[in-house]
Amino acid sequence: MLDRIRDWVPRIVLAPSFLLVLIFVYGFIFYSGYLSMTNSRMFPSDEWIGFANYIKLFKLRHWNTALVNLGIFSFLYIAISTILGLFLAILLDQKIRGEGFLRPIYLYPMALSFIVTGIAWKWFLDPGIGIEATFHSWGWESFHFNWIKDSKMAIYTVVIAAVWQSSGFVMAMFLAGLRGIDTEIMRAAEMDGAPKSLIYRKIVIPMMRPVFLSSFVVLAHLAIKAYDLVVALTGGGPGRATEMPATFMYSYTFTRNQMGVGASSAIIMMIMIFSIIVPYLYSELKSGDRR
Amino acid sequence: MASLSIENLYKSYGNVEVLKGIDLEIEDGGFLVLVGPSGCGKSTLLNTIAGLEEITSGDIMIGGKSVAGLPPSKRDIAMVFQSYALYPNMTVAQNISFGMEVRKVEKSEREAAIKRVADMLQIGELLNRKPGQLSGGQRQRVAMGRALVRDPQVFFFDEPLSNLDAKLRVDMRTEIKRLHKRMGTTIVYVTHDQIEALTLASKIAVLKDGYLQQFGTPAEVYDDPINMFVADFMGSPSMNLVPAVVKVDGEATSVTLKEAGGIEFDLPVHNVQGLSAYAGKTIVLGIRPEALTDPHGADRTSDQIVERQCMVDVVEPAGSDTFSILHLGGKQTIARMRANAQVTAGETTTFAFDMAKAVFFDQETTLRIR
Amino acid sequence: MASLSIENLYKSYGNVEVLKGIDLEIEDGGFLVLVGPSGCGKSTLLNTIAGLEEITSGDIMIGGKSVAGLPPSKRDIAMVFQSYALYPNMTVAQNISFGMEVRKVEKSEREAAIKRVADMLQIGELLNRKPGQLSGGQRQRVAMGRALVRDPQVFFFDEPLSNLDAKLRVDMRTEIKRLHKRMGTTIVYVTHDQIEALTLASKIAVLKDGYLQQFGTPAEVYDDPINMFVADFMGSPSMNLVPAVVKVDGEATSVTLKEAGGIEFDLPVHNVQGLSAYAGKTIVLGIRPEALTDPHGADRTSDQIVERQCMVDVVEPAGSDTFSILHLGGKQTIARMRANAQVTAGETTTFAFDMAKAVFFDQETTLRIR
Amino acid sequence: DENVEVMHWWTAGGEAAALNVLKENLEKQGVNWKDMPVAGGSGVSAMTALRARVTAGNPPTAVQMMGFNIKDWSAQDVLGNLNDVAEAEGWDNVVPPALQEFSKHDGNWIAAPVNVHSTNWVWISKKALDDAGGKAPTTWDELIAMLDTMKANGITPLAHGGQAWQDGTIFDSVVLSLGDDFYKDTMIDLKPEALGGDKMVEAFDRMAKLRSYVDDNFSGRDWNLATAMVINGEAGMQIMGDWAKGEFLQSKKVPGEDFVCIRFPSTQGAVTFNSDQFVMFDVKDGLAAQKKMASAVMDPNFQIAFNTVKGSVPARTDVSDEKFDDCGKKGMADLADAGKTGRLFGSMAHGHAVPDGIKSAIFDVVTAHFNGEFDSKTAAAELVDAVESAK
Amino acid sequence: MNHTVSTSSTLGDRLIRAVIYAALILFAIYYLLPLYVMVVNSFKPLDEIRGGGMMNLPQDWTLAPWLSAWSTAQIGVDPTGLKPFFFNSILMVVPAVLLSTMLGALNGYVLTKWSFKGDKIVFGMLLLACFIPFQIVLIPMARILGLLGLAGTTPGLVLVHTVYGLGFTTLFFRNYYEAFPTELVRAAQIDGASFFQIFRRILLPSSGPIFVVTVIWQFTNVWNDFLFGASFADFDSIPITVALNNLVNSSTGVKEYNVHFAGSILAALPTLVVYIVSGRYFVRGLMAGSVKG
Ligand SMILES: Nc1ncnc2c1ncn2[C@@H]1O[C@H](COP(=O)(O)OP(=O)(O)OP(=O)(O)O)[C@@H](O)[C@H]1O
Ligand SMILES: Nc1ncnc2c1ncn2[C@@H]1O[C@H](COP(=O)(O)OP(=O)(O)OP(=O)(O)O)[C@@H](O)[C@H]1O
Ligand SMILES: [Mg+2]
Ligand SMILES: [Mg+2]
Repeated sequence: MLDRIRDWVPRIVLAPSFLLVLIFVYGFIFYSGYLSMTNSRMFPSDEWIGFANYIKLFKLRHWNTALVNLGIFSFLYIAISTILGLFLAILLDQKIRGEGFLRPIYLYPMALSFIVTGIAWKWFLDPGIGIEATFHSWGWESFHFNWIKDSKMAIYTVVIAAVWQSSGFVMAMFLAGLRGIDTEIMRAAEMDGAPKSLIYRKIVIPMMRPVFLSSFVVLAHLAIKAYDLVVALTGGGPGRATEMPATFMYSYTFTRNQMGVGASSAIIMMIMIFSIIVPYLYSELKSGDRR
Repeated sequence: MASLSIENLYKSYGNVEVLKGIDLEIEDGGFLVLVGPSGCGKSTLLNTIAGLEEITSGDIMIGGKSVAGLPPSKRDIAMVFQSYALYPNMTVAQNISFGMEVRKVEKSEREAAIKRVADMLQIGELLNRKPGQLSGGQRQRVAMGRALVRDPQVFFFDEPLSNLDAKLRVDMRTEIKRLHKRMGTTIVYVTHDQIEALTLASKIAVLKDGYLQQFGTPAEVYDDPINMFVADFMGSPSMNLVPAVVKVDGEATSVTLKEAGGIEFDLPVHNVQGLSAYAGKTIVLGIRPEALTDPHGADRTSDQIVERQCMVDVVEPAGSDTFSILHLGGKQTIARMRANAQVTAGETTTFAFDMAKAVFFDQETTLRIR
Repeated sequence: MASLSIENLYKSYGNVEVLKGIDLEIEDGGFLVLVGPSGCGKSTLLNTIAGLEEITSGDIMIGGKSVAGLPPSKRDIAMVFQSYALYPNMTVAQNISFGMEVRKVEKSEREAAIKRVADMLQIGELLNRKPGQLSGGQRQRVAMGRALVRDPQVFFFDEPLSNLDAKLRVDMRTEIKRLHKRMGTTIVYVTHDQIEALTLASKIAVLKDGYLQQFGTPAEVYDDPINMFVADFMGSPSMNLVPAVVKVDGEATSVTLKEAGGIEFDLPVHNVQGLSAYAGKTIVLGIRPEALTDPHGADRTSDQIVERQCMVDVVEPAGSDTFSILHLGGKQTIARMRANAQVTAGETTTFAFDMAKAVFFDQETTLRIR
Repeated sequence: DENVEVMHWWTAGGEAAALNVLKENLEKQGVNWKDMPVAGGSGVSAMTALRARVTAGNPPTAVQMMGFNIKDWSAQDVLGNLNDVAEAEGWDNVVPPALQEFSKHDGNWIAAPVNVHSTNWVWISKKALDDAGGKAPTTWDELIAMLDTMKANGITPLAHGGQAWQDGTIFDSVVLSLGDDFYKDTMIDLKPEALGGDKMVEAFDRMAKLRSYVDDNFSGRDWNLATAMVINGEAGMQIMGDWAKGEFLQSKKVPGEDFVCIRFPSTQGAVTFNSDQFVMFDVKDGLAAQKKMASAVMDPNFQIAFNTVKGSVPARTDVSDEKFDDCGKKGMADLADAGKTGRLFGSMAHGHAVPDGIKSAIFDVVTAHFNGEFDSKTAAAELVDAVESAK
Repeated sequence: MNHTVSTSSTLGDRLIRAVIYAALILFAIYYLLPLYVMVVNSFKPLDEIRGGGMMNLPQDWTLAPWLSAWSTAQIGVDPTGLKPFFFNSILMVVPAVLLSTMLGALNGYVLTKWSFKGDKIVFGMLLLACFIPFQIVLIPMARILGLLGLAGTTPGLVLVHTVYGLGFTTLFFRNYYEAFPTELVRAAQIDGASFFQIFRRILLPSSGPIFVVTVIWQFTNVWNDFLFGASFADFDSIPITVALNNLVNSSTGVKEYNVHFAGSILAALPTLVVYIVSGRYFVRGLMAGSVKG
């Protein structure tokens, strides 16, 4: 009998976490799915209206803007953060003298929340008081940088700030990956006569595949949660040019009292996220079968 | 193909001195094996010759020319790494041809070269696999292949067989020997396996703590060890090193041993002049397991076989041989007997000592007494 | 101390069958060695006996009692792991005493036990170090110490020596043998080193792909292999397996071999009745390297020594022996000769075949012909 | 010990200090003030937090709220009842009916109004005005003439921050300037024919015109930075609610000397307003404290103390204006007049004309148009759709 | 005859290194600029900021904004500064980080060393939880907190942060323990150690690097959270981010930018300290497991 219980200990240990997640994540997703089919406005309601919210949702211009923005933003954000992180990691890996000093500089933005840095970035990017004005006051009159005020370009300023925040973290992950590479492989390549650039391009970077995947998970997680960033930086503007699904969902659920539509946008967003993450997870867990 | 010579080489990491004045020279087409216990500096020496590590002082010459300041790619060498260091993301064929690609060799030429080494190493069917899909022995061959497509002045092997199991090891060893014979390229080879060292080398360098202990042919190192360290290190099972007392009786010199049973016996010694200076003192007698055997197994060509009775402590039949463990001079001593020699643990048996193969060392300096 | 028996054991991981009906039995105080190529299921078998893996079907009995369903800690066993598995954050002393601590043994008693094994293994000065500060051999001894403080029914060793260098390996092997003699505890020992298997075992089990190939004493397995796999696998260098044609001439049976130089010669065979059925057919002749030697080195007690001329391909002096590689029946064949045998690569020399030690296999079934 | 937990978004600077008067007042009566400030987005975060609190069954005692938010919450049946205090203190008589519209639900008092902001103000730099002729504009054409002159004088004529509610604030005034009825039909009654009509196209044309006087960097700018532009003389004027006055006063500017406040041209006599109220929730204990708080909010002394700081005017009309400055006095008078003449309208931009969902929908269109995504015709058409789908 | 050899001293190499250093320094500037803006302006009087020139050093250095932000600025009706909220945050962050980290460690331990049928699915589900947008959980979470009687309390916030941190902590520990030799666990099993003894005595002492990574990650996320803090905190459990937001985002009050910047830096100080102090171990920790696939 006691042995039986012992056999179950691992499962019992895992159970609380599993239950918590089951309720607080999957239960809530399910609940949102339910809400998205009801006529909920300010508070949840029981009135079943089928897919009406979804139909309404896709008729909303701003929802489409939000989806397009999410696409642009997450692609650029993930791509640039990854490339920049990798690039910095490679540079730092060249036996750099002040590495211990530079690393925290690259890394620290991850420690700040956008509530904190939002104002600084907003100022910094504002043509009237920020970098443009500063350059003007230094006599470089032709300098122009007013993306944050330009509906077409504003989304890219969100990218700039987001990349600023997390590329250092990605750098750390890649640096760890680079440090983990067997030095003999580098030596073998050196012996083959390959120049540094080729060694990285042909050998080192392909070996970083697991790091690419891990950083993708972290960045995707952050991209989805870009809410604070957008609110702090542009407030969704100019106009609604930087609307994102997260801000859209928030405003429909909490300020416009259209909880049903908000929930349906949440569900669409979850579907999009899961359709990217689940295949990754699957391959990850599958390859975990080696032993 | 080129000769290699190393002059008074020093190498430090920070203030840790790893190589302390190494002098070596290997002729064109020679096979130099570096041996020594773990951490003695073998890989470091190899890396400095290859140009992968900077040296602190001294000089390295390949083909008579100093290579000081040349990067590895300019030294015209090829290397097989201990961990193989295969590029995990490339196929076997790509691994082999990467160096040529870098050197912008024509595609057709590259393919011919790949085919040549693939045939030589019998890895033709593996060419499209990735290293992750290969067994240890196959990886080893690919790593060799990568070195062999080149036609360098010198080949370097850093413990290339240490990850293989015994059977594959023997096969690969023979393969390397044959390759060397065929291509005639100078080879520098690191190992801590004595058998490998002895079978492959034209010259062996024994290192310890960054000092060169002995440098010579395998036979010199095995039969004529310069000190106790070399004697003990080379050979497996290693040489028995037994304290004994020198007895000089006119012309005749002999050494007295104490056996486990409490019996003392003498062993006559010929042609070791140096011993007379130690009359009455304790020295160390070195005798290899194969020179201490059952009378039937003793070398019929030797003229110094002496038979003595000893107590057997443990018997280890090992298929091809039977090892008997006895106690001489208070030390555990191994005798290698024929597979079907009749010995029983705990009983006294007759052993044949081949004194022609015995060597003697000073207890203090550990140096050979000649 | 207890006997161990395994009955018709099956073990699958998912739908991969790893162990396929293993039957073994080792008497109280016996020394069972499991050998087999990498991935054949040795560790899996050990783990199932230890209770670290569940079995799919079959039964395991320790001391005559089934241990089905018992957790490892209740099976009263001790184990030394291949990688030592020392707890990196604990000192040597803590490593050794952890099991007792867990079992709430008194402090004084624990200390006495630590002292006892530390003395036995000569690791007294290491007790306060962490595993990271130990050399390979020292770690190995600590791992043994951890097992030895217990007084279990059975000891398990999973390739305990595979990470050591050759010299240390020989020492540790002897140490284990002596320990077993002293304590008399039943031991199950995994290795893929044949010498270890042959020297240590009272019984050897040869595994391949999850099947038990042969189970018997070291002598049986070495001299009387049941099939080509066992013949090839046991012994180092391994047995030469050479295609030969059977010739039956009335009472006299012989086998015909082709030599590299193109010469054919016959070798007479006695007392192998089964061969007559193969008259005119090709079978495989198995002859161990030590049974194929220079005439001076041949076993004087054997009555079936046959001398023949063969071409030597490669010569590998290996200190204690000299290996000659020749080609018989199109296969590379190794002969082990005395260290100072006079052979030269590329020349023809006389070899002594000890036909009393020769064995024969069916080419198709790979089974022994008796 | 009695407690009130108050949720509000007057979190920093003068307004929070002004609220402290209320706190101290209550503490004198033995009522503990538990402060629960949630700033951000004019109460958006606070409303979210409130939603969470109510859902958790843990509502605060009183919550700062505005306009239709109050109505939304009234409908949820989670509010308290202040009838006895209101009756005892005669609130019905001193609070303008347009405010009572929000403070009462089903005839019951549920909230205590703190202030009235009017939003159709224009703040002009005196210097810029003098440079442009010195006469404050009273009609659309005069406004345009003045803005043109300012432009010619090399300053930014109109200081503005491109945030939806600021765009909406201008829009309120522009619509109102096209007639009281038009404002009522479109912003309050949401009549589709008016929303999509020619007059609405004209309103959008006027927005576009105003847009042309705004500098390039307007988007995302906080309102106070826009005000600062007027204060610094970088810009000529700003269209903003009366809270902008606080910024002028903070910079030691004197009404009439350094800046002038006028009603948006063509809206003289009418007032669009918003009003902060403390809505009382249905709490199990602390009812007495809740009532004490309501009473304290309506205390004329508090109303004066608070509103002089805040720039707004008292929510009760029986308060003396002597402590108020020129603009304040004018505001109080305007409010009283508009109340009498029926020209007091809830501000759309500040949630006093339509529910938040519709307000946001209107913002969407106004902002899109202001940023040049629509022309005026399309904007008017879009407005009809947006309002319809948000209903 | 003896001469020192140095292989990396050619002109081309020097040039390349110069370019590398230049690039690294340029990026360092990019990363430091916003912080520079914040620091510089936090030392200026408000008038100087209004005057423009945000990149200029203060002409008139003042500590007043810092003192104000810390202890006297108006955060709601009380002029308390950020000080009391700082401690609220500490009270919330410490247990939340410890709990989620410990649970993550246990989960990682079970998932790698005690695998059972279906463990992959459990892990997959835990991992997917990293990607839930927090906006959708507010209302149902509020309801559940209410039912549990945790609404508006610090323990309630701890629960929320623990739940939504589990995915990442489990991921980190699983990847780390995957590389941890299973034989050690087996050895301990044979030594008779129980499930928890093995965890506590064998795995935990070797988990230093991954603890650093996990704690940094969790600490940062929890400390910086605003949404949950604003929604689920009560007047006596308001975390510092909400207070900071109250300071910075007041709607119609006068904006004291210098105080805002000082407050922002104060609010970020603990996370900054955590990064800088343990950043050294951070890369090492990542190396030790969490980034491998
Ligand atoms: N980068 C380094 N910094 C400091 N010491 C080093 C460095 N690399 C090697 N060493 C030290 O130099 C000594 C020689 O190392 P080396 O790798 O040459 O040994 P080895 O003979 O190849 O040993 P093994 O047989 O174990 O491979 C060792 O004591 C090692 O600790
Ligand atoms: N958890 C597992 N799941 C699936 N297959 C496994 C698992 N563990 C082992 N195997 C497979 O079972 C077979 C036997 O493995 P085992 O570890 O027993 O080999 P071994 O004989 O000990 O080899 P080695 O000498 O390399 O240690 C191998 O093919 C291995 O791939
Ligand atoms: Mg080495
Ligand atoms: Mg194994």
